[in-house]
Amino acid sequence: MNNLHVATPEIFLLVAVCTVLVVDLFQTDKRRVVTYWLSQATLVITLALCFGQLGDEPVTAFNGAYTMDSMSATLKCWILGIALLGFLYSRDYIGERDIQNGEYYVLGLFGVGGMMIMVSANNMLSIYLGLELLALSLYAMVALYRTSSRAAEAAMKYFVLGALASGMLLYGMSMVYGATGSLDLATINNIIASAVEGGSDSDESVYRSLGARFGLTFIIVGVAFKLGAVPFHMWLPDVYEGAPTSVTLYIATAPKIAAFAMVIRLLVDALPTLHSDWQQMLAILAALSLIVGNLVAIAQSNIKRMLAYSTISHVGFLLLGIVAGTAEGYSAAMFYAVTYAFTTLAAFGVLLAISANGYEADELVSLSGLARRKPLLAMVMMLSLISLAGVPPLVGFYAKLSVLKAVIGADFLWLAVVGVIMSVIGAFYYLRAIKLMYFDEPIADTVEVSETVGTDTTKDNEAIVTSAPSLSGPIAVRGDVGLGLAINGAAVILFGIFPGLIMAACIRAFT
Amino acid sequence: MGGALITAGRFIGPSNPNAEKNSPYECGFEAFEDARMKFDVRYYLVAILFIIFDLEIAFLVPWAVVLDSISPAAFGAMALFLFILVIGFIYEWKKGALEWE
Amino acid sequence: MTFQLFVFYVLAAILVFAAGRVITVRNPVYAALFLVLAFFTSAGIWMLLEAEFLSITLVLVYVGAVMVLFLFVVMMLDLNIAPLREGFMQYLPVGILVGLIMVIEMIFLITQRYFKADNYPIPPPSDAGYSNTEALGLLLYSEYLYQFEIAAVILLVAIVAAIALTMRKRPETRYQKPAEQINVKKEDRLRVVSMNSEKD
Amino acid sequence: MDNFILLIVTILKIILIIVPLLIAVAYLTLAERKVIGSMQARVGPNRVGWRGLAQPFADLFKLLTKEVIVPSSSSRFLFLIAPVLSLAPAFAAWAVVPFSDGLVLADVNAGLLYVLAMTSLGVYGVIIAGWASNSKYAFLGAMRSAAQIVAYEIAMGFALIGVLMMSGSLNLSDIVRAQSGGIGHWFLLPLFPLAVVYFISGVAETNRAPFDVAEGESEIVAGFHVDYSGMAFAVFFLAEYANMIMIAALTAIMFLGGWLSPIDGFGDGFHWFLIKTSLMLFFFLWFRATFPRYRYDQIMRLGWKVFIPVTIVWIAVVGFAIYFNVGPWFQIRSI
Repeated sequence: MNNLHVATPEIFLLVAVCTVLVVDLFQTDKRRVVTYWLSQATLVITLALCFGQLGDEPVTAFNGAYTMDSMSATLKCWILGIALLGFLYSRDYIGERDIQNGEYYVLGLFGVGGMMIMVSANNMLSIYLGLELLALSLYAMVALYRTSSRAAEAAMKYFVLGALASGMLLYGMSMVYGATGSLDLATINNIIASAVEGGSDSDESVYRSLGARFGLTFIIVGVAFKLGAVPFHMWLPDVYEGAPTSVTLYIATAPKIAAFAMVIRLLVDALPTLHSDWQQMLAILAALSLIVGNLVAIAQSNIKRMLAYSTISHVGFLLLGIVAGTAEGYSAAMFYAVTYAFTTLAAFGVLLAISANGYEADELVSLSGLARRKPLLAMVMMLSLISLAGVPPLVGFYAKLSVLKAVIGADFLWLAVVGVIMSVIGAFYYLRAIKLMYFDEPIADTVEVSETVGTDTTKDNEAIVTSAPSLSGPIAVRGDVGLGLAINGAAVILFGIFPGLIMAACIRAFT
Repeated sequence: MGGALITAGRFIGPSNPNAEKNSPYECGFEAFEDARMKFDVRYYLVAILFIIFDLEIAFLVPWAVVLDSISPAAFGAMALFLFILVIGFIYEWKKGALEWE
Repeated sequence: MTFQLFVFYVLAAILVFAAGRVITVRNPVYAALFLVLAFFTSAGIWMLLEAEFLSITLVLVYVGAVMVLFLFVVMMLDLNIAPLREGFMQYLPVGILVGLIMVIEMIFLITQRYFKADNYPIPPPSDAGYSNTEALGLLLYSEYLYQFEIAAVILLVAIVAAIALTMRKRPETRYQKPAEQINVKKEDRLRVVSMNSEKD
Repeated sequence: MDNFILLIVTILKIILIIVPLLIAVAYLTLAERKVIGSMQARVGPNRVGWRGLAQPFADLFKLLTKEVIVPSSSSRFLFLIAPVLSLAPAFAAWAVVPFSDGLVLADVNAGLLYVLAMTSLGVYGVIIAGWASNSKYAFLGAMRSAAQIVAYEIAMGFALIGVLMMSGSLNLSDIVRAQSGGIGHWFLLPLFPLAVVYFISGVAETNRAPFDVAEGESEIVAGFHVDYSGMAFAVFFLAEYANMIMIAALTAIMFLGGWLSPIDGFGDGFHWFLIKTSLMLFFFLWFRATFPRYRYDQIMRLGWKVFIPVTIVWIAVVGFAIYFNVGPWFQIRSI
């Protein structure tokens, strides 16, 4: 077994998760303090290991099933960092609720493992298994909030549609495998390239390129499901809304990076020869996602649903970079995925901070007067939303700019126009939320009881009824959470002003 | 063959059905509800765990067959595989998934 | 028509019939049982392809384990399927349309010369000593070690998830501890008191 | 035409296995009553025929002439098919059993897996019978029995993995051949824990005493059998005994060297297989006479918490021993 050492981060993570799992079993503390700190330590050490790999020469291991290249090393660092902050933000939220804390962290770590496997997969089978590992952890995490019937419903929807998407993806992969006889991405690329060159001269090459195209279609459908691109987006708003907010945070951030890597591995590494085929399909998906995501988001009153539709629209943007089909496009899309993930992380982090004391902040009105209740939270939320809307000088602006530039460079002017118009429309709902925070009065407690608790809390949220938190008073935020949020918000500004810090790595990944 | 036996039994044996005889056995009571009832979730859990262990066996079979011609890495891989699943087993045990009252 | 071909067609016919019944039959228990039949016949077809390990594993894992879980679920949940069927009828026209399009596409493709079965020579039957299981083992435990380990992790996640989602601690249930019961000593339970014998 | 002849020959062979098997089942019932009788200082059946030797046939005719009652609220087809489903795998597994060197219906490579798969199908007859009767007791019994079968099947599977590691082949004849060289080379010695686990799991799989809670008369009035009568019941009965013989035969093959003589090369042949199988069957009967019935939680505990850990540990031990050429394991495998 050569090159085993390049997989050190994964191996360490696996060993550490097993340790955490066993240690957790012997704990009596309901909040699982030890589990939490062990999980965080695991993430930090794995992050350090991945960080050490930055800039190393690309290597493959495990008979080519695993690759460590510039893209995988960079993306892993981001995934781990985001998961780290995500756990930090979630800690109080899940501690207060009837969620099994130990399992939450363990499954979260397993999900991180799945993402890392996806990111550095160099083989169809590794991609699929990594995806399944991630997905399985996510389904379970959504359902962990066992006393909430909404969470159970969301988990069910997520599971059924996710399984369908996995099935599609696997079907497509098996077709490609049938056409090429290989699971290795580079080999698939070579075989298809020669088959396409062979044209219609021999039956074999026609059969190969045709089979691969068939497979490609299914792969695109599967990938679109996982990304949540229109028209395969139906699960996304329901899951975002129904899942406990901490899990929504988890789903909405790091897995998007992993999904981006999956798209790159499947389409760019394995099937670049069929570029013209998938370009068309992705262009349609991107345009539809941009339109539907932004328009429907306006009509939402639930903030988690709003962010779900916002995700859909951002997936549209992300796809623009891939549609471009150039190295600049891919780097732009990578930049987009990473920055989107940590910007959304900040937004959900604020929601989790407001949600403390048993209150479930998932309606837009719960943001009212936030600036007066806790200026830090309002500030971070504002930065995040403005960045998502694409206002300079924040990071979201540069991300949008670079994908648009790439897509124009590839002669898809109409797509760029759709993108611009839609982001202008989209700015409306982000600004509405900001107005609520800065210009509206905090909702009075009595109103809150009748409006949010009365309508929104179904039979499942006993915690809310018992503690009845104040919704107009100041919000207490733990020191470490506040610090995390401040760093997160600062990153949104910092990388907006100096996008080159991330962009350099993204460009290096595709040269 | 079993089918033949039952058919034979039905032909040869007497057949005089009546309602009392044909109702399900209920210790002399009238059946007061449908027998299809909700069951303890534990039975599902047993079935799920069974699937997982069955898969484990399915993985062990090809390994055991080629045991003398595999590389040390493959041997170590199976050791790791079993180790991971033993952790799962410990988890089950500690969580009380194997307890029956 | 060779014997193999005949067997194949018989199995294929049963498979198609069973698969069809899975989605048309009213009672979910019957549907699950037809699914069992479908698995069984596909195992037979795989056997014809000399894939004996996969074929038997299909029976062992799917018929022997997965379908048992399915049966547990459908038997115990006592589903009321009438409303489900209404929805089914509602979407039936769309479903038929999509299915029809797919069938036409398939026919279009399969009748193309590229996909004709004649293009592919029948692989020679492997010699008697050849073991499918062995070949699979050699490949799985050399080339696909990494994937194999991921599979182990996925199984571990499945265990954790299944238990975390279904187990409920019920403090009111009383467990017996067999180990303690076995380890009881005579002294724990029995007290020998010496008494003076009494005489009437 | 060749195929046709082959088909006829195969059918003849199948009949040649099944008929003696049926006779064996018939006399096993008699043997059971006699053995248990003598253990309890009774005589057992002795009226029909010479010393009761015709008793099984009398039983058969009695069951044959009784009515097969189909409960009105049952699922008629499933109710009738269930006994057949429990019988079929019990017989099908015999296809790969080698009675003697070369004396086997289908000398397939994946014999051991096939046996494992067939054993796992036995649970269907039970589940379907329990559900189709639409009776509480039957359903309860069926579910209990299914959960129990399932738990012990894992232990059995692991135990067979040990055998597989020793023999390096899935072919049952090869497994027997790997044990040649006298009693010291049988797998019973190096795989002793697995052999014990396998056999006891086999007893639990067949729902025999002391693991017969599923048909515990005192609790749930015979479980899934409750609504069966006449021939339908007889077929269940047949399946149970055929399974017993199957388990006994497999234990003989896997751990006791099948047709091989205990002394190397001294009169190998079918008779040894027969003797070993009978010995194992005697154990079945002995258990029933000796042990009181286990409680259900004890059964599940034994299956999950004792047998599975034991087998996993022993597989690890055997694996290391074979791979690193330690102890007796290496010598056996190299033969």
